[in-house]
Amino acid sequence: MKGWMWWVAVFVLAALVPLFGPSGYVLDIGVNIMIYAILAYGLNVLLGYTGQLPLAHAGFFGIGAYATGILTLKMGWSFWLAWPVAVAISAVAGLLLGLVAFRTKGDTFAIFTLGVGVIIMLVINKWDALTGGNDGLNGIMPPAGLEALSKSVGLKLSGGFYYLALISLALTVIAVARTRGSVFGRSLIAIRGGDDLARSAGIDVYSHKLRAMMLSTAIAGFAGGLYATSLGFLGSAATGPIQTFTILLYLLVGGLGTLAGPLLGPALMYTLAQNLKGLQDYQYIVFGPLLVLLIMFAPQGLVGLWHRLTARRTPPPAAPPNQKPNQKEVTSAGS
Amino acid sequence: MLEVRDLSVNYGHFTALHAISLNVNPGEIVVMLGANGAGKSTLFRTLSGLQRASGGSAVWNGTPLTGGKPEYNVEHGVAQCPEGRLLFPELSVEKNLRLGAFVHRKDAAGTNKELERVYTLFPDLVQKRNAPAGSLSGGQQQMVAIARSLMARPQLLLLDEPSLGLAPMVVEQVFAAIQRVNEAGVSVLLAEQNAYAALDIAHRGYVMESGVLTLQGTQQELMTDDRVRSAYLGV
Amino acid sequence: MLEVKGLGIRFGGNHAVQDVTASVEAGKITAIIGPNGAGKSTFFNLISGFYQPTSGSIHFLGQDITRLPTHDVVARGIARTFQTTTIYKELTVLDNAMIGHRVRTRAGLWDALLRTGREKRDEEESRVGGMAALERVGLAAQAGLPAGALTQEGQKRVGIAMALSSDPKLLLLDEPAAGMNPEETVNLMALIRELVVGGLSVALVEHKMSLVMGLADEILVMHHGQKIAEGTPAQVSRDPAVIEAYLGSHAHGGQMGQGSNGNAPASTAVQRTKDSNHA
Amino acid sequence: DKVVNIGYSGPLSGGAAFYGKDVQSGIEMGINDINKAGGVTVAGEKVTFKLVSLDDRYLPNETATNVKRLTSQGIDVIFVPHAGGILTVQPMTTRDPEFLLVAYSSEPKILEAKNPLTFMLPPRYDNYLFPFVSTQMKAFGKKLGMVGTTSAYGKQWAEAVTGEWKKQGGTVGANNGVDYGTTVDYSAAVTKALSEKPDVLFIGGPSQPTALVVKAAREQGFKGGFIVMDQAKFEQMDQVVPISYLNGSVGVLPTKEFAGTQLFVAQYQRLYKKIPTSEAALNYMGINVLAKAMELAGTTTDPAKIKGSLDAAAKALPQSKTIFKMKGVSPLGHADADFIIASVKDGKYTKLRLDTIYK
Amino acid sequence: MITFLQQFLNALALGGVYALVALGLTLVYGVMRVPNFAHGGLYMLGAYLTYASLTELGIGYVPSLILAAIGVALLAALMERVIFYPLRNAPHVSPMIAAIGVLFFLEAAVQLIWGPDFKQIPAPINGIVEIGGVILTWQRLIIIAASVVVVVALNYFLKRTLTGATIEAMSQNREGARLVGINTNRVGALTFAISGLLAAAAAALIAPTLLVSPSMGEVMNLKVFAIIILGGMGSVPGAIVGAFLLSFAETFGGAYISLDFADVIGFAMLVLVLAIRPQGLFKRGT
Ligand SMILES: Nc1ncnc2c1ncn2[C@@H]1O[C@H](COP(=O)(O)OP(=O)(O)OP(=O)(O)O)[C@@H](O)[C@H]1O
Ligand SMILES: Nc1ncnc2c1ncn2[C@@H]1O[C@H](COP(=O)(O)OP(=O)(O)OP(=O)(O)O)[C@@H](O)[C@H]1O
Ligand SMILES: [Mg+2]
Ligand SMILES: [Mg+2]
Repeated sequence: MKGWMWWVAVFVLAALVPLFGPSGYVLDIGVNIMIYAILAYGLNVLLGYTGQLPLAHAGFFGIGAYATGILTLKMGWSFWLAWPVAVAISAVAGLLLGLVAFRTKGDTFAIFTLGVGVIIMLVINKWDALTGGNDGLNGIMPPAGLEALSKSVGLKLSGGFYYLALISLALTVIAVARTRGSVFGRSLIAIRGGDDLARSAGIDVYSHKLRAMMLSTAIAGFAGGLYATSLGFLGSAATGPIQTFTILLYLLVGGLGTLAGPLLGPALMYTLAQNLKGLQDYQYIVFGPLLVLLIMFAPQGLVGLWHRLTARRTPPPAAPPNQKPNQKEVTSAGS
Repeated sequence: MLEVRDLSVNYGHFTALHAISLNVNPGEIVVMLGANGAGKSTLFRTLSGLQRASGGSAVWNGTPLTGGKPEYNVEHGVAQCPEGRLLFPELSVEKNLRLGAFVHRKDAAGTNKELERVYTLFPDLVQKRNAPAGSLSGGQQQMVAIARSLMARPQLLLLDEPSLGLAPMVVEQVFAAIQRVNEAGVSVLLAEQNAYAALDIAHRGYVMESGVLTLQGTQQELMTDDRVRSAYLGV
Repeated sequence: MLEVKGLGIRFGGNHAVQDVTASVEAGKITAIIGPNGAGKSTFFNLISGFYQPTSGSIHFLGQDITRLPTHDVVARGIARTFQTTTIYKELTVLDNAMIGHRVRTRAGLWDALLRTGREKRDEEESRVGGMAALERVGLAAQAGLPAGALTQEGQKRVGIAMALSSDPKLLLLDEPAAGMNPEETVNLMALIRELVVGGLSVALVEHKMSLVMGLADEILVMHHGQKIAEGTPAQVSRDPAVIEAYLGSHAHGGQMGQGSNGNAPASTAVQRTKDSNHA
Repeated sequence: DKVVNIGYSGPLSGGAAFYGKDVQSGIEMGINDINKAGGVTVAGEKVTFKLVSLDDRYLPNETATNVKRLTSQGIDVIFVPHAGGILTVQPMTTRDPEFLLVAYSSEPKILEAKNPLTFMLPPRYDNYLFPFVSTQMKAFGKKLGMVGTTSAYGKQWAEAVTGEWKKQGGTVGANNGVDYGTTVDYSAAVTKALSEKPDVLFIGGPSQPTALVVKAAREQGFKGGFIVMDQAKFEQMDQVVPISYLNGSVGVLPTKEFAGTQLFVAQYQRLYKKIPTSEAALNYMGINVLAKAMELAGTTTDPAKIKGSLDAAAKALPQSKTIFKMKGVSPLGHADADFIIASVKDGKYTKLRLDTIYK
Repeated sequence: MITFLQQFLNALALGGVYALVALGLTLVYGVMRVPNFAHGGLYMLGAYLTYASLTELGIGYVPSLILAAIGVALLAALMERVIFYPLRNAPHVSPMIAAIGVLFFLEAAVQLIWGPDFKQIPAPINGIVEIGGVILTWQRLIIIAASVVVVVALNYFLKRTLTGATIEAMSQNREGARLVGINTNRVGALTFAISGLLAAAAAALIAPTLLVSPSMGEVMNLKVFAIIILGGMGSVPGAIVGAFLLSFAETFGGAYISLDFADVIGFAMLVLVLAIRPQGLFKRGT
């Protein structure tokens, strides 16, 4: 099967799920996985393709979510207007961070953005007048018309949210796939291989990084808007470093720099975490080591594991033509 | 003496060395010629222990070298100046060199003496002694790499393309130094693209192609061999 | 085509390049030689915008490029390779070459997202440009292989292809023949000559005198960050300052430039019968 | 016999786990007591209970997911012990399927939402304001310093106590609230508050950090009194600092000091090896009221009917299950429990008489 | 003025706390380049082991500290062996996420064994020192002194001893280190052991001034990472300067700007410093 056919199959299957009348819980899990997947796609643009580790990702998720929440709740905007504006705000915020942060490289960049991530969370947490501070924002409404639309096709609101998330995810996958396969995307990959090399190849590293950052944070804000409307409540905890690390973990388990990884990782890990809840006090005793084992034995993530397994079934690749073994006997020189 | 018997090395499915056998006698300089990708570095890395062998043996004066433990090999007198230099880029040149004498850590006086020796060999390094090794020019780094392998005061010195990136005059000095080291009783195995210079100081040599040894002989024999002359001496 | 005036840079107290005034002429091969640490690579880094000079100016085709960022320098037509081979080992050979073509394309993020006509045109153009570069270095047949699977020499060629696919007017090569055996060096020389015939100008740093003497139209000699001589190979190899600082007994160029010196034991001296062939 | 599942979503791991566990222990102990006594009879059927707990790490979105999971398992009563989670899931109570939300948080917004299916357990904190303020102002003086926690609840408390203190004629210093959850060292905040030479300090957050604030203040030579917000429990604070440090404080009377709670306290200590707090006690009562309400309503599955019987159930709660006296449940679903405050004198807890009760 | 001095001492004591915890991390992150997010977990475990030795074994404070330090050191060495060593060639984020897995595990295990409630370790030396109206507890004095001693010792160890040089060498080029005869397995485990030792000792020293809980490491983690980046990776004096900078920013920012935003001020300073000096305050030397 060709790559894109897999994707069509996955999305068609996923679209069929609500028709079997699953419980609100199952749909909710689906929506959560998809929100995390969108976030992971955003992170993948920077980390997987461009090779930069931004640890403020959840902060931009928060900016998107709070922008949506504030615009709809306090300004009375329609969600359908607030959402794209929130995406734009996240992208601009990403640009502003990038302008400064990309002066640093490597670990310093990571920690720099971690600092910014903490600041974003703290500001959201402390700015009572705007964000509701510790109380959070409560009562964000579902998108106008979503409930009616869902009812008209015989679904509950949760089914409507599920489809909204599914469409959002599909858009994200298309956007990321297009970026990856483009002239621009190849330049990002070049930057991943090292700033200096990319520079010498004539790539404007700084501007490419900035644009990658904007795409990444726009996607995070996109996920944030979806989160705000589907949950109806916003608290600052979901915008901090712990959330960033959770997404990072999902992405790593799925497979860095791959197109399927950001979906597979959340799907597996979120479902796993839900199921481990039954273990109560033992859930992290199991989850922690499981995570370590996954990282150690599937270092390229699930996608890498899949490639390894499928590769094993095909015969080993023949040695490159210039390396034919030559079994001549050792002869003596000069004779 | 170094005895290599049927040594094979694989990288995954790819076999880089096909059961090669060779030896280096005490006090000899042996040169290993071969095109790019022939497997010279693989051989050197295996002898120094950085690379595990997948078959065969390599024994230095009764010490097996194929255990995949470079620290063990260097303890037993086998030091390597590796391809890619493998320096400690953020440590000073002098620290790099002193660490080269790690196996003689109990013998500070000997290390200091050796340090003086390598500084006279590479006077360029003297003024760079406190600079981070990574800030040096390519050739200067190569000098540090060679000097560091000498600091271990080995009995068997493995030099993987030591002349890489060195100015002609320095190359001469390096080869002269190799010869001096050798005259002091150290056996040397040398891989070189610079076949002329290498054959010049070598006693014997081998030619490697695609992971097998195709030719061996004394210095004179190799120098006059047509195949060697056309492929490696550019005649 | 390239003019450098009073160029200098210091790292802390170290004057790596100091007051260098020189020029590279169009359609020629200019070699830069000098002892290790003379400042040759740094000189290249200054020209290509990797380092910002602390003094002096650089003009290319009449325009001041002194403080331009690297990608702008490349866009103006100066491409380079590195002293140690640096390419994208995990990408295909063709991808490497196509990355080099980026500077000639304009498609950005929006084009990627909307799959605009420009995106499609630029992608096609990159492919054509990349393949053309691969053909020039003789790697067209290996286009689909991961670059890391190639030999050292092949990887060096990939690096050159990457530089070529940016359509440069001037190519800077830093020790292109390092680690190559004589046969391969000769092939490389042929390749460089072909490129020059095709209209490219080349500046290169190299320690292999056979290559330098056999290839260069002009030689520039650096020592302690300064230019100490320049001229044709014949002039330079007779220059006592150059002999003292760099060439040593190789004033006449070795067979492969790097024979052993006069200190070597007499028993081996007889082998150097061909030493002065190229001088 | 029928087994009815009761849901619980609270923090069982992470920084707030101790709190989530305290709440959980109260519900659990209540359920065990009911089951040991043979359960309750609902519509002629013997009913026992089972607690289904899910960790939400204090995150509202996790609470929402947990609640959906619990309701999809047919659970009709769910306990949630934090305001964020409660506010998030309140709109879900009346969506399909309906459930009764037992809210353990004194956040007034929970009542303001006028949600028909919420049962809020803790007393409203504004009851404490007047007696706390008047007692301390009389005993120590008219200047109040502020070092409360900066949680949502803490900030409301701080605002309310400021208002009350001023109303009674005192002056209030700058607010030096710090986050009791993340602060490593309270000295800086305390130093700043003490620089204004207050007579009384308002403090409070989780008990143990609160005790550290007391410690920092006493070590820096503070001799005045403390107003301790109701989230902090004296019985836990005196485990951390010498009780003498607490002299001159007013706060909530430790559960064990209530009359008639000895049985509960002894039993709890045997089971959980620690002192029961009002967290455990109120939730213990909550589950008992709930069971009684099911009995009275004759259903275990109709949240609206159960809610309707809560008031009667609270009034009918047997003495043996009563830790704090319950007067009933308001129409908005707020438990009207008696509360008793205490001051600490010479290392002893003294019950304070209350003159006015605010509702 | 007294208030100012008091705040100054508060900041000094807090800086000592940060410095002690940050030092172990500098070693593994700054020197070995392993972003060990489990460091906070080791610190937390150190506190619990101290607590357990004191209450359950009933031994004195100093023996408890030693016992905890040894226990955590062994665990850290084990961690290096089974997790970080196999991941040495993986991309940076892999060991980072693995470390977070370890942190999850440690927190859950500790909560399971000792429960989620706060624990308190009594201070070995009680009482306060008062100098001209300014007050400092003995425990805090000990912390400040200990941090200075540990810094000096660690710096000496890294810069002046051969073992120290081997740690740095190994972190920069593992193959190169093996080539000169360094047993990198042993050095790697040793480095982690030392960092674990420092984390546990820090915890034992600090715990009496605060509360012991399973999540106590999380708060510390971010701050100490910020500190060692602030100071410049791998620079031991940098780490201590970073620690005191952060504590002073938090304390005085809290005192003179807003306590509510004290944490923001600390991180804002980090961001500011890095924006101006991307390499941190102290460039890594030799
Ligand atoms: N780590 C590795 N993984 C896979 N293949 C490798 C690896 N290292 C080397 N090879 C392959 O093994 C073969 C021998 O390589 P080696 O480096 O030993 O050659 P060499 O003779 O030293 O060449 P050069 O002159 O370029 O240094 C080459 O084909 C190379 O591509
Ligand atoms: N980034 C840097 N920081 C500090 N010093 C540097 C830096 N780059 C180069 N140098 C110093 O500048 C001098 C010139 O180095 P450069 O690399 O230009 O030499 P080179 O002529 O290319 O030598 P080689 O032939 O050995 O490659 C050297 O002494 C080197 O140590
Ligand atoms: Mg090699
Ligand atoms: Mg150079």
